Amino acid sequence: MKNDLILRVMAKLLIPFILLFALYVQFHGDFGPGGGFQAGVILAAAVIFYALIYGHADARKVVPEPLVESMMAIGVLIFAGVGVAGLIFGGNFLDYFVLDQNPVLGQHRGIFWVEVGVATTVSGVMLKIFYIFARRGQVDE
Amino acid sequence: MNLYQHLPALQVVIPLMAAPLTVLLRRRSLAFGVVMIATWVALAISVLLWLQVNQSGTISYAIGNWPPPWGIEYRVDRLSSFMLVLVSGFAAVVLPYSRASIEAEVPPQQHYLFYTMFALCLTGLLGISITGDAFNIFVFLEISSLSTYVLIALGQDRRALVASYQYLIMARSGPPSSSSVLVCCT
Amino acid sequence: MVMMAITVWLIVRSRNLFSVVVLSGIYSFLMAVVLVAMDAVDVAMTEASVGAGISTVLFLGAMYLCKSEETKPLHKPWLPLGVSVVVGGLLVYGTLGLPEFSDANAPIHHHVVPRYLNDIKKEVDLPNVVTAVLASYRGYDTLGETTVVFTAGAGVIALLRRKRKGSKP
Amino acid sequence: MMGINNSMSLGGHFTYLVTVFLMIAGLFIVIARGNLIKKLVGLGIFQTSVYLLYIAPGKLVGGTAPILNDAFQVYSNPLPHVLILTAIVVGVATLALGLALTVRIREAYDSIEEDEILERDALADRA
Repeated sequence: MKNDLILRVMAKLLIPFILLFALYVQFHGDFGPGGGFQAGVILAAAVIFYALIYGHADARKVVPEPLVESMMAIGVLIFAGVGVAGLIFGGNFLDYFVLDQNPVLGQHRGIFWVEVGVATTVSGVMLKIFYIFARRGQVDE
Repeated sequence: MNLYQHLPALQVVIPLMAAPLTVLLRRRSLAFGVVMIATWVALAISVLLWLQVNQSGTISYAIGNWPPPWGIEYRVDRLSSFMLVLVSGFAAVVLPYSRASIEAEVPPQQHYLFYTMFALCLTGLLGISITGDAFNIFVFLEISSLSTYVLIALGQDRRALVASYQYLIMARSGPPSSSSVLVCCT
Repeated sequence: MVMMAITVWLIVRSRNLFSVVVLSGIYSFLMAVVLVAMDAVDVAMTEASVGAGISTVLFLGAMYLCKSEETKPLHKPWLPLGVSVVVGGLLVYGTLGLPEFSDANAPIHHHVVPRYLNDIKKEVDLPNVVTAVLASYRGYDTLGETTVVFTAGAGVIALLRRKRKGSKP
Repeated sequence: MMGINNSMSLGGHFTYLVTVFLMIAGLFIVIARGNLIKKLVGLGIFQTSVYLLYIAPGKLVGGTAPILNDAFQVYSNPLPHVLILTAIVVGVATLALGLALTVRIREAYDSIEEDEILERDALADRA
């Protein structure tokens, strides 16, 4: 599959759009359908697509595994960090009202960062699982 | 800010945050230290909560400052505070001794993941005990059960794998059916 | 929905795991279509990306590592069939008590939801109610959900990371 | 759309009947089939049927998706959507873990059929 010209060119054309779509889903999630989780999955799907066409080794070069593993952890920490920020600014846990002078803006800010955290963790986990399955296969055969 | 007032949230969040930290740190002695601190802090918090409940009755804590039927409420009454002390007490006692036995049984590069799973399992169990929201119980039940599958399967005996798989199937068929019964009843 | 039922019937019958997995992907897509028809656009999007995308990839990955043909079962399936039918009967009995489809007076529409729909404008001010409820009102559930995903990821690493030579018993 | 039309013509409970059918089909696969991967597929069907059970009561005919807009007055119920989103995510997490376990089982036993695994365990116990 690696040397199929059509696949390679098409992939090159499609992957930027998939990434763009992921970002759109991420940041437009407040107004239309979508959100952190879906965006994370699409992001991971883009990289998986890349890996399928160009091979796992190349994909690992683009998105190295230690990075993916830390992404998993950092996402959860961002989310919990937003909660703790609520505590520090004098509210309850996960209280977004206090994140800004204007409570509604505070809500927006809280939701934004929370979604970023979700997307980071989800794409990290999905990619990591894919990498691990792929590598097992190489060892087995 | 008054930390004393936020103990119910911190009770669950401290072990929860310890888990990703262990993955970030990756060194097994560091991971052990982080989880150890988190567990003992959780124990201290649960004892404090227990005393508080005995003095002044049930504590209710609205997460995100949303009043209970709309947001999620943490409710600490006498039973749940006792459960908290029990769960975190067991964890705090078990953890120091687990170190020797996992060194014998688990391959070295997986050690930090054992501690991650341990912290997550503790998070889930504490979350189940403390929460006052039905769906939240489901979520934390999943955290604790997923980490338990892994803890079971980490051992070397191959029968552990099958046991863990059967546990997974059983536990997964349970919640959907019980929740559908819940829907049908209400 | 009839198509979904047919797909499931095929899944039950088929012994080739590859076709089972592909069929379950189709099933997920059909489910997503039904969900759109029920106005659950966010859920449909998730179901399409997760059910039809990620789970199919995972299944195929796992099947690559295992063999893909199912053997004939040794015993007759009467007992499980009986159990399933009994459970189904109980559930049908339960659904008889449910309100009619699309009944605006059903209790589900009156407990907490009016406040979400009415007050969201001044409290959160996001047009997508699902996102607002998910990330703000019930944000703690989402934190739990993220942790579940993290648990699964760490668990898969713990179970499947390639072992160094000699560490295997 | 087909589902909605059908449910209208069949007295309002058609959705629930299909849901129950999907549910028992999933349950049947989980109990009756010995293949570990097939069991997980069954589990997935079982779970999706529960999603349907939650979402269906929230739908209002004539309502739109719960994205606020001045042009609409009636919205479908957003709360089940939120809960089911979380449930889907949890479901895929479990699926990943279950598949990982299956792979490990296959490496340890060289089989993913339940009966063969039990047989080999019994043999090992006797030996």
